[in-house]
Amino acid sequence: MTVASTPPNPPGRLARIWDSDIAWSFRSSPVTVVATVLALLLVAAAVAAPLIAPYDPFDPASLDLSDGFSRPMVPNEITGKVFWLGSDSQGRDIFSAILYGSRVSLLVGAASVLFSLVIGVGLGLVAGYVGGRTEALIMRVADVQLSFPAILVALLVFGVARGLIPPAQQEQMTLLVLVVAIGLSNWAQYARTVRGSTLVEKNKVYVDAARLIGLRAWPVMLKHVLPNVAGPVLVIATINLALAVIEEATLSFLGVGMPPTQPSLGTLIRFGQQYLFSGEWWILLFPSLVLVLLALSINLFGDWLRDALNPKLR
Amino acid sequence: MLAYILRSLMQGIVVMLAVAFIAFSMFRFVGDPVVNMLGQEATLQDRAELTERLGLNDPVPLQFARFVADAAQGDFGISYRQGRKVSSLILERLPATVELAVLSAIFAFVTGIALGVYAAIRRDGWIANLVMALSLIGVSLPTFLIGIGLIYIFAVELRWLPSFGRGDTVAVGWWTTGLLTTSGLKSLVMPVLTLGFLQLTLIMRLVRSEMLEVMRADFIRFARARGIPERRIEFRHALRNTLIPVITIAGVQLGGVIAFAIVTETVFQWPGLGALFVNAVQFVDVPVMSAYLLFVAFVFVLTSLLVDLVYVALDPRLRSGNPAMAK
Amino acid sequence: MKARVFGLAAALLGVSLLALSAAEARPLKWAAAGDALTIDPHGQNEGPTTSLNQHIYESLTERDHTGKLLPLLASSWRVLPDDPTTWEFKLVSGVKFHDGSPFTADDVVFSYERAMQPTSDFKGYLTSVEKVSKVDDQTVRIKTKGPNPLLVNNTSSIRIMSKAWAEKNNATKAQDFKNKEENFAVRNANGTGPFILVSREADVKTVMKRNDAYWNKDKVPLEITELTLVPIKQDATRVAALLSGEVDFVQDVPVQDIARLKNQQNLRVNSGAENRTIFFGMDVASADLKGDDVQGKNPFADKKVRQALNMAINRPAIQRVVMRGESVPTGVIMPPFVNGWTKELDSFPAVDNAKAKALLAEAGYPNGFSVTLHCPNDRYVNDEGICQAAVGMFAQIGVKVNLVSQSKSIHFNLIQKNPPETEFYLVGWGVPTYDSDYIFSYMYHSRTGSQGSWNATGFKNAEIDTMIESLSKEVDLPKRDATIARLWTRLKDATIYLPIHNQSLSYAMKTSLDIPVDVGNNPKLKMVSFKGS
Amino acid sequence: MPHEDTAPILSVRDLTVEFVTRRGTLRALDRISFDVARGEVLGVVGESGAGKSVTGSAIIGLIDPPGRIAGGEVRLAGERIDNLPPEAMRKVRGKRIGMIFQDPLTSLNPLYRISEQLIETIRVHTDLDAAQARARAIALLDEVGIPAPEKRIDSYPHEFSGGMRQRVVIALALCAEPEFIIADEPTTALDVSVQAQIIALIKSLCRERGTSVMLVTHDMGVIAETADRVAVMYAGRIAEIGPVRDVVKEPLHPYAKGLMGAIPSLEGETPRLVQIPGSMPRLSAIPQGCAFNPRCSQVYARCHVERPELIAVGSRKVACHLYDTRSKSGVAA
Repeated sequence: MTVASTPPNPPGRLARIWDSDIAWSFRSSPVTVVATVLALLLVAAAVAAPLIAPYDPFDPASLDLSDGFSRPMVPNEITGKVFWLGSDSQGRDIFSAILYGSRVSLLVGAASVLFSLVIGVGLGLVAGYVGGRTEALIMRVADVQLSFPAILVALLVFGVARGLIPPAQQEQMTLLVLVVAIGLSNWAQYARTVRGSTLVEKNKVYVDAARLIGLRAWPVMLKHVLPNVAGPVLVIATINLALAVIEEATLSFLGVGMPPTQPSLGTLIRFGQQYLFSGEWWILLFPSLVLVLLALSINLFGDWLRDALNPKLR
Repeated sequence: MLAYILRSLMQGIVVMLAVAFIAFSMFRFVGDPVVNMLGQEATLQDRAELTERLGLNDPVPLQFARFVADAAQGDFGISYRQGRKVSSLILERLPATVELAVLSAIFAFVTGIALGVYAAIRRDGWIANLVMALSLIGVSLPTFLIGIGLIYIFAVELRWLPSFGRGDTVAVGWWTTGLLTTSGLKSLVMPVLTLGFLQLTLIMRLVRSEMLEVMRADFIRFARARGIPERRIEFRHALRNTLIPVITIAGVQLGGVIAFAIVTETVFQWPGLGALFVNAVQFVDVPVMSAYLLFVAFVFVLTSLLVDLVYVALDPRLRSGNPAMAK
Repeated sequence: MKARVFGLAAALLGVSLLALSAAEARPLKWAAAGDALTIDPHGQNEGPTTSLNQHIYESLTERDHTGKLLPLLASSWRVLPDDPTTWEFKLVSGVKFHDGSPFTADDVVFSYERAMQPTSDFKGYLTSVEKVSKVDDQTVRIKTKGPNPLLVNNTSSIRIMSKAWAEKNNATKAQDFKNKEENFAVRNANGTGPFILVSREADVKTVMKRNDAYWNKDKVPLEITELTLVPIKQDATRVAALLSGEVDFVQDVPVQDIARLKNQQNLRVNSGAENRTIFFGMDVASADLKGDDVQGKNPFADKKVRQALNMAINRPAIQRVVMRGESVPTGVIMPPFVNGWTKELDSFPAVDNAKAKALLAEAGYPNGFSVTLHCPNDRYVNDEGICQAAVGMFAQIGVKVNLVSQSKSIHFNLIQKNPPETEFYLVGWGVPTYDSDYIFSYMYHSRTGSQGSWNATGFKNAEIDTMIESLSKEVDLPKRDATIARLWTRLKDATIYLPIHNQSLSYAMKTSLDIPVDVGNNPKLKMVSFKGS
Repeated sequence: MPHEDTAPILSVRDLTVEFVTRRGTLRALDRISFDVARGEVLGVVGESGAGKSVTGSAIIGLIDPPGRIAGGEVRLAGERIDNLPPEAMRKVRGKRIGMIFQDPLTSLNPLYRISEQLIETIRVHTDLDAAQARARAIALLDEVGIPAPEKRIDSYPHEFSGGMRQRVVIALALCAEPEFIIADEPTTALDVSVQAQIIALIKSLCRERGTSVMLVTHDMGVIAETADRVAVMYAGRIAEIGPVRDVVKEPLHPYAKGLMGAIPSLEGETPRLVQIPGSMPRLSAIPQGCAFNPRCSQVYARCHVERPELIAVGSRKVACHLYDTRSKSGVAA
């Protein structure tokens, strides 16, 4: 029998994407749609922070201590200024700080994910292709790395960096150090996935064939391996993005994250946590809420992506 | 099988050495213990003297060799800060962390497996979906926020549970336990929940997806085709196969429990190794820091060995001596 | 009738017995942000360590909560009329150590010698001491290298331990890190103090019980039967512990929580000034700064720049917002309790950004410059907040400051290294001797020998050094005070440091207690008496 | 209508299986009907995707969602089983209908001993105690040709070769003495050398017990040697069904003709080696009328309009308008 839903005209590219299985599974999951929209909104707001934010919280000259501890939506007793989500101990607008803070958090998250992705995919390819001792070594290191808790690895990397970088440059380097610290603690999953896929491809006839006719097998394999691992790697990367954002927050909570003059969400929470009992709830609540929402929406998206790309689970 | 276990052991030793090197080198070059030991009022001459006495002027390889040799004998030196043997400090703090970590792990495992199995079996039920949604929130909540939230609710507002510490402990030999007193048990509740929550959600999600995967396996279909009751299929055939990959990852997660204990112990002022480590970092107490790192590595080696043994117990393919056949 | 009287008497007896037993069990749980580093009485010269140890070990003298010097184990003292370099102390008789052995002059001689050993952290108090000797069981003489009119001020910091006990337990040396063995005195204690050590787990808790045989018990209330010190590092957790009733007394109350704690019916908050000033230090000596954007020049070397920065700091705003009123803005790096303090010195310039900018322009920095500021984040009250606020204020006059805030262990390391690894830093300084000399020799004297070890500014002035050194030898107190005044006038004008404020302290406790704030932040819990009941 | 012993053990009528997807409902089985007599071996052939395995799964009630039986009925010894409640159906499975899967490597739970899996199955369906069940299991292993069964019974699956494992699978399928066995490509995953043994084993065991077999395979050779009757499936429909000798020798349906061309003949005389152009349509794009029409060399107008029903032609039935004697003009029957 014929299925009636076949469109009468050959569909355009967009329409084809819209009609694909993935897009359909996306459309039919309202939670995923909401989460994705939320994640995109948060990301967009973070990226466009300088355009949206009423203040620049990173510019110390713009801060007026007298604005400190303004309640949300209530004019400050001294300066009369109104802050939507209140202000913190430095008179920093919480709303702007959150925008800029999520920008920092996302930047650290995305960059560290990219960092671990490049390392992980590279090492995975090498391990799978070269084999032998190199493979054993890489995979063993990956095992150890996986079992060494990310927070501890990040703390160690951070500590080493602190020791190596001259104090004068530390502030500028903090972001980079965070990226490396978090990135180094998450590469092993990529390596494992890519290695598995490489092993499968390596034994396929075309690799031998390419070798026989004198082609370098590498590029050929890359062309086959990369599309195969793109799905799982994307899933790991998405979930790791949420993880990296949380990790950055935890490091900041432990006091080794972003400097207070360029607060990330985690740094904001660390500040806010001091005011848990003192009544300035907005300093803790709003950044925490945004952090959780950000991580949650990315996680929801990643969760859906994993199921969608794994047809067996559908 | 013996070769298999021996190989794990060898790998463990290599890992320990590598970590020893990291522990040694990073703390050798990060921070200056001399200033912290001598306090604010020390003179320059005092500092030079102490540096010499601690051997901090010796060649680095010599310092490392000395470090490994001492560590192998359980001698991590004297804590700069407390003036006590690091080994006895670690032993003193060990029970608190072990009780916390083991209870959290048990809590995470039991609850995680139960919820994961439930979510897999009733995969379309609303409770299962709710549990899955909550688990995602759990993954998205930083540990320290959970701890702070629990303290606020249960210690400050409701005053049901103590906000910090271990409560009263009972000494059993050199071990101190909080499991035998009411206040000790009450003190455990929030830290265990905080520490176990993330692991719980991870294990639960893992169990669910592994179980769904296993439930599609041919042997499950064959068991169904033989008329084996569904309950039996789920709990006898599917669960055991599910648990094999779960145990690998869960074994790895135990390391995570130890590490997140740093955060949990900090929030709840729990007198364990994590708090000892954080305090040591504060004071650049090198011997304590390196001993802690080695301790974490040791826990890793131990758990992977345990995981290997559990594997052998669970998977007959390994027992017959050909580990290559098990995937 | 007789029977009734007897009955009444029995009832009265019963009531008083009840009262007695109620009085018997009066435990007090005391929470602080940090733990004592050791209970060796000469191991660490550090605030929290002293706070604990003073309850177990006692000194010849003590300071009350206002900083006033009072006799303790010494009933009286004098400088020998014929020898200005020798002090004589008369000891109280009938004092016993916790193990029951009597306290004698031998213990004092032993303890001072122990405190003067290289491994002791208290030798800095006794650098002028040449010899300590026993005259008789109740008399001790301390001979100094030159006349030291203020030696007695230092005696309140040197705690006395039992000679026999230390010798028996091989603890004759103060804490020694080279030693591979633990020092017995690190975990055990035997003093003459009001409390006896029961058990100690570092960073967890230290339990003490009342010394019922305390020699001075008629003069102090000594109502606490069991004293437990629990260090709780996290601010929120510490406050939560008090709110939930798990501890009775919190020594380090975060300023932001004072208001809420004050509003609690069952809690009391006492506030007062601490003997500690918070200030910024700058590298005024180097030819060029590494952390700035100015090539070949050190902006801090120019006094106009330092004055401009000093003028940009809005001290009242820091007091009001960052410290929530829990501080007193100051213009000198010296709390008011210290000998040498005057109101004039304490004055600070009003905020004047226009003038500050003009000064910068005059110095050749019309567009400002950028530097790196190092700040601790776990040492002083809202230290990081102060730095952040200052960064904003400096930015107003065009000085861009990169802030690096880190744990005190790393931070102090930067300051103490030689040469220092920081060019701009926040530090706080308390003056346990209550004399300006302590500040001069640590903060202004050039880094030579045992002097100037906390002077990371590179400030070096031979004339000033000589004046500072003269202080410890000057017997004529008015003359000495004049030197101090001259020194301060010159140093304040030099603007080597940028003073911010004197820190205030708040103690929170259950309403049944009323513990006054101790200027040295070493609360004396033997003075506690329970109200009501 | 009462059923006697001569009635078919399995009777399938208009069985329709649908998969609900977002692109609409796909019909994996479209009104198929056939009977299996007692003691008979029915071969089911067709390309992959033709619906062979779905038929087996539908009969035993193991269609996984989103698939479902959308119509028709399945009767086992006259009793309708397609609408039984799950628990009742479970008791039918293994006890009355056995099933053998394709891959013996994955059909056995790797973590349990053979004995555990056998005894478990026996005890689920009988009242035997553990010792009796074990004795029976050993006897069964002996029957399926496992040497030294009392020793090997406590082995784990990985300790057997593929062929031996399939024997264990057969033992498992037979251990409650079912009346009907569905063998779903039982030899595909095996070495060529053991394929014949396994087929012979299935055949002999079933003959001894009078068990009927539905043998699903895409291997016409196996069918030719083993089956009594054969059903040729195409795109979820039965194209032709009849005695194996007739269908193989002289297939009627154009598709069957093409399929039979693929059988290597032992006699060496291979008159037709017909290559069928094109490939089987996807379930989502089955043409109207006869599903085979795009590939059929003898297609005509009616084939595009009307679906051919199975019609009796001699000893067999065929679904092709070419054999509709009543009308070739496109008038519906």
